[in-house]
Amino acid sequence: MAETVNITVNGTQHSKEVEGRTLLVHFLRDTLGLTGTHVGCDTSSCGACTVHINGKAVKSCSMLAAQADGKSITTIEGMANGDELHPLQESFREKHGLQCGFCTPGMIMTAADLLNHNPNPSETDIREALEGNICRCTGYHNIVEAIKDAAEKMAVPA
Amino acid sequence: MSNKYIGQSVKRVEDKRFITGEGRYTDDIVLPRMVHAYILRSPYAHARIKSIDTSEALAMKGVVAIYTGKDFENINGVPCGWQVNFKDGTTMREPKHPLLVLDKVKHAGDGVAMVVAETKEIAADAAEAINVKYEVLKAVTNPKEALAPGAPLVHDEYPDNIAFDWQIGNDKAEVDAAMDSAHHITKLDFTNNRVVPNAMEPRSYIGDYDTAYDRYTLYTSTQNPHLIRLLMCAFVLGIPEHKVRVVGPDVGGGFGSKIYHYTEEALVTWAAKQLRRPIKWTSDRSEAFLTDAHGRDHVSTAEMGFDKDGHIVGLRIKTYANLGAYLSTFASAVPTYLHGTLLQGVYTTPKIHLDMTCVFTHTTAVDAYRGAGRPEATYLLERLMDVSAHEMGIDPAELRFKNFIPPFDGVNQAGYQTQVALQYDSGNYHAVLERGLEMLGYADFKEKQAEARKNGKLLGVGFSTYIEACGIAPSAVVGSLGARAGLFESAQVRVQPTGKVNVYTGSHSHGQGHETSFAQVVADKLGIPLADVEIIHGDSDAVAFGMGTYGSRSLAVGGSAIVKSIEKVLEKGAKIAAHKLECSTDDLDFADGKWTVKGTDKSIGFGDVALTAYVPHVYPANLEPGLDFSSFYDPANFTYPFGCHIAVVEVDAETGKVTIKRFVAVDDVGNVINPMIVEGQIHGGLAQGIGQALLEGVIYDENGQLTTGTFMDYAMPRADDLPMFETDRKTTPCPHNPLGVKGAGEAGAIGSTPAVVNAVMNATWHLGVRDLEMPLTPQRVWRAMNHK
Amino acid sequence: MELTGSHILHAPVQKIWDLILNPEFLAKVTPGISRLEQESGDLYKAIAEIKIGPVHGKFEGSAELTDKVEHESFVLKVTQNSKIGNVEADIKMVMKPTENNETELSFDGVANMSGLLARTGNRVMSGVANTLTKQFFSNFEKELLNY
Amino acid sequence: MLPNTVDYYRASSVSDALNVLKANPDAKILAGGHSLIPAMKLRLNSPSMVIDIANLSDLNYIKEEGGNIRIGAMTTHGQIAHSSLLAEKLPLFTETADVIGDVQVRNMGTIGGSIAHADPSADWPAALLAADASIVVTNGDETRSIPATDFFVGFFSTALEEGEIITEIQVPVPATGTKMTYQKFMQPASRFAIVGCAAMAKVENGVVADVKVAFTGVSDGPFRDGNVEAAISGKTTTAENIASAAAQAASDVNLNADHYADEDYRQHLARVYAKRALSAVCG
Repeated sequence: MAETVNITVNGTQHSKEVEGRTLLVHFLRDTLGLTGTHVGCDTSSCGACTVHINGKAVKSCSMLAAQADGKSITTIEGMANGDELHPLQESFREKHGLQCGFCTPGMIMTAADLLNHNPNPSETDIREALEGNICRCTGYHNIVEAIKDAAEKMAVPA
Repeated sequence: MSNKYIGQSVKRVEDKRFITGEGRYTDDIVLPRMVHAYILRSPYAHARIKSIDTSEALAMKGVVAIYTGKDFENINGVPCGWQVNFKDGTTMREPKHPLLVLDKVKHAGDGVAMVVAETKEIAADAAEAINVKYEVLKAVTNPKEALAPGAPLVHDEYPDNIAFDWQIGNDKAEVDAAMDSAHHITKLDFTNNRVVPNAMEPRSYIGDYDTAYDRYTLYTSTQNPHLIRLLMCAFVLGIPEHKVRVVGPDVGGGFGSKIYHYTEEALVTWAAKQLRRPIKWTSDRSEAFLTDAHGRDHVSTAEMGFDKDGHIVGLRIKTYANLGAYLSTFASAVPTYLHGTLLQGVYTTPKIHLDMTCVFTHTTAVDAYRGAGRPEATYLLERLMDVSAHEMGIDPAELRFKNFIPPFDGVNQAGYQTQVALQYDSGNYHAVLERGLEMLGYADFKEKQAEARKNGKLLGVGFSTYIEACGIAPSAVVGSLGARAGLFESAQVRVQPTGKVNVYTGSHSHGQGHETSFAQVVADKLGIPLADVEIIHGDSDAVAFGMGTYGSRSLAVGGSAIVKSIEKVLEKGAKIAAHKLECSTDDLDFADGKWTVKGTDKSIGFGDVALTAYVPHVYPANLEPGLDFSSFYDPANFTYPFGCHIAVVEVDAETGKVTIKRFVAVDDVGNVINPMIVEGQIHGGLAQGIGQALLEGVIYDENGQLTTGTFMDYAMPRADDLPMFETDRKTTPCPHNPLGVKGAGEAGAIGSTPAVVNAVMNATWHLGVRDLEMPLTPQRVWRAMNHK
Repeated sequence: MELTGSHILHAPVQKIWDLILNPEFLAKVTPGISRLEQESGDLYKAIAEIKIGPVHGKFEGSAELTDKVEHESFVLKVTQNSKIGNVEADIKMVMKPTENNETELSFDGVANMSGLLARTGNRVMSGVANTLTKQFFSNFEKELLNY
Repeated sequence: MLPNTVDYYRASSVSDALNVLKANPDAKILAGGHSLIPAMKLRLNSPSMVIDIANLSDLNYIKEEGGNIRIGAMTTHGQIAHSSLLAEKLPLFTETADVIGDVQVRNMGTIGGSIAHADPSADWPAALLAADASIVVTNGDETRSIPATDFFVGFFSTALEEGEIITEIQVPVPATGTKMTYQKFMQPASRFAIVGCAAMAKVENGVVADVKVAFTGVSDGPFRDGNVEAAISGKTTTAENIASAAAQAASDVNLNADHYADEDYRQHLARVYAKRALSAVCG
């Protein structure tokens, strides 16, 4: 049975028909063509599919598109402001917080959620916040550095 | 010539698309009229297919086609790329690895049918409706058990489950004699645990066929597009190579698992022509666990003998390597040429013998995983060194210093000839251990450890001084060892009329940052801005040829090919410049992007020369227009990075849980183009090596079911499992390639594993713990500490 | 997955033996089994529906009684297939009279799982085994009153 | 993998959800979905319909009323972890919520969904048992309050009857001076509890009173450990007393076993974690 959903993604309102079983991540990737959100597992373990719903990090592989009806979603594509990168995006690049880039969108979305409620996280805070995201390339060292760096940047008003 | 970029931590040019979500991985690609494939897999490890009924599935709305083993009866399976011979000279056994199984499934996850449908959901629904009747047979998963008389046979035609046996090193009798003379022998049984590479991007392929041009395109998450094209065209589908384009777009990590030619690549390519529609297949993670080639899985007994002064006199090893059900592309090379040849380590061991038996079992194929054979060799050596040190009452660092090969640079001193076929290029093993001990603060550490013990804390330190063979590989050498391909690399440097440069490399980046480090080399060698260089890789139509990226070979081999082409560009450029400047090429210096007449201020820039090459109005006679050169570089030798890794751990005395308190890594990877990227490579390798030591391990049950088949059961290192790493480097340049580089991709995964295990043993030695099977789960450590 | 358990049932061995060989009764007490149809002799077609926690699957297959030693023991062989994986179990059932003429029913066997069930179930398998055992005996006691 | 076909229904109220559930006995209630959707994706479970109640705002609250803390069933773990009311009055709940899954799971998963699912390794059941919580459920006609000790009846099973849903969790506000903790030994892959131990106690005149110790992960269902409680009740808070009480833990339960912890080791861990939890609340 098809469902009509009204979802705002990165500020744009979409009204689309979806199957009941369509997962949010597939709605974003296949219906809206926003392929920055990735699928890395099938057990809600890896966090590559992390997006924000109403400002909070969630795993878009573990919810139905229909559940997001009426909600506002931010994906990695919505993090930069035009050509101006989000401080986390900048810091991931500056601190070499990514290699293959596959887990990166999810990492950045999770980190953004952390910094939203903890603007000055410790190394332990950061590592714990990343509990739901797996990176196989970086050993996390530079991801931690990147998030620390972004926190510092965001603390100083531009 | 001054280097503006080489040696600098230039920020990666590829990052922009990854941090904004614009990376283009295979599953992100959508082609018009594309359909989706789903592969029905065997739930059993070993079973005969009695019947397959696809009628109900075929009738479902949206199903386009269903293929089974019958469709591939006359099509070859995927081949192994490396021929190894038995000790007696006969050829290894290479069973057919069919695209879909016709008669007997040989591991859980073996492909039985492929459904093609309008959507992935429909394909999955239809696969559920296929009715396969199996006769379930007994399975064997352990390599030693597979050799027992009466063990279930993986391939009925091979009555002992042996793929081949093999040996390397000194004459066995000489080694036995050396061991007999030893004052002390340390003997250990090892299991090098089977691990799953788990690149975060699951494998994904799109096959496409263009009727108008009779041309195939395969988009594939691979580490080596050209190799896939060659294997698929020549060995599997028998289609003409020049009619096939293979594209490896952005690839989300490989770690070896995306080197190999997989059945699904050939399936989607073949079916695209049958259906005249593009077909996409993307692996689920749980499928990846069953079908991506696994790593490691050795069972060994190893003995190291010492004289009364603590010098090694001999090393004797018997190993059983589990290759799984089929021979994957590099499978036969891993336990042999990539493993046996590294058993010299960094020590002067005079007599070495490895006796290897490679075995088929009802498990997923095993192939190269980050380090490939070298981590297994390092693990044996470095565990033996630490245990021997403890047993002989010698400090483990001291025992290493005593046995190190003395420093040699490969220029003024010759390379070091090992007992196991290789000649090391250059090395200074003392230097990395000295630096490691300094960073650790070893003397202070010992005091701290004694203090911790008093307070009931189990603090331990473990060492590992590793070496590896990278820059794979001199073609003649590997050819003589059975490789069915050359292992050179190609590069084309195409200078555009405006002086901007496109570089086409046969290397493939899937996280290593080629688009940056290769560009750094090009920009400096040509004296042009980094932004004027674009590195193009991963497309067989664009790049002349390529052997791909693995074995830490990209910069040493691929980078050297680029340098060769640049040299050709500069040589021709000098002729053009000389003509314009009305002098001889001998009168010219090239620096900072311009040719200058020696002793004058007369010069011409690279951009002017490039324009002249394409607008050859004032031009040397007999010189072709254009500035575009290709080269193939075949290395003279492997490269031999080395290093010292030190782990400090604390074991929870009550639970057995191991926490890594510090990790020190001093690596010598030769010259470094981009320190930031090299450091990142080391970090990632460390995480995987530590993962193998503490967290990761495949468990098959007695029926061959993979019971660690998801991220819920197979533990991957997460951010809170790891510390900040303390890294440093030493530099002993490679003497035989133009950049002096050795390779850094695998080092972390090779050195770290034994360091961690040694540290845990050091922490618990006084409780009687000597050796433990990896991963060192809390339960295992607790049991060992409590002798349960 | 190992399946072991034993329990005292308040009825003499003869009654227990007869009941357990009664497919209608066996279907009622075996967790998940919704129907047993005799195919031939001691071979039955079995339909099961298993609902345990996150897992809800419909199974189809056979159940067979072999190695029967009257009033003492037999082996129950169960094969169940489903879309999420297959189960094959071999369970030896032993009946022993107690002093007060009741029956100690014990069983010992293994259930082998394949497919997704095997791959995803490790974390909860021992719980499944314990639960199935408990259910079997509590169903048995309940049903015993009706026969 | 992808779920089988399923109808999605967004409930507008509790009674709406219950009516639809009655009419569709094969339907499943969808709260945060973090247990159900993963199972549906692997096709381990294929309900014909899901009834989404996550957005029912009248099931999302944390308040104190009449000596009780009342938490709406659709309150997320994240909301609980960040609740200042709970941090002050019932820190056991913030501490427990904070170690459930990961931040993304905590943002979506709900306390009601978790306890209805009754995973034997989930964190909430231990906390609910130690806090003497009651679970309020309704079938539309009748509302009943079930003590946690009666609610969790075993392996993935609860006292919820067909056609009932959870609306609220009630916890008596602990007496002033009560200490509480949740200590968890994690399975490194799934991050579920191999052993989770929740404890509450009050020390009066150096003597342990009102002690409650509950476990999750250890057995096929969560349980209060009466042996430990009895052994420490009325005793002074010496390390010896705590150790000997903890040594009673998980003595007469069916022990779970998996790759990460067999029966012996799990029992040992239960005792270690009982000691750690008691040390935290008896200090």
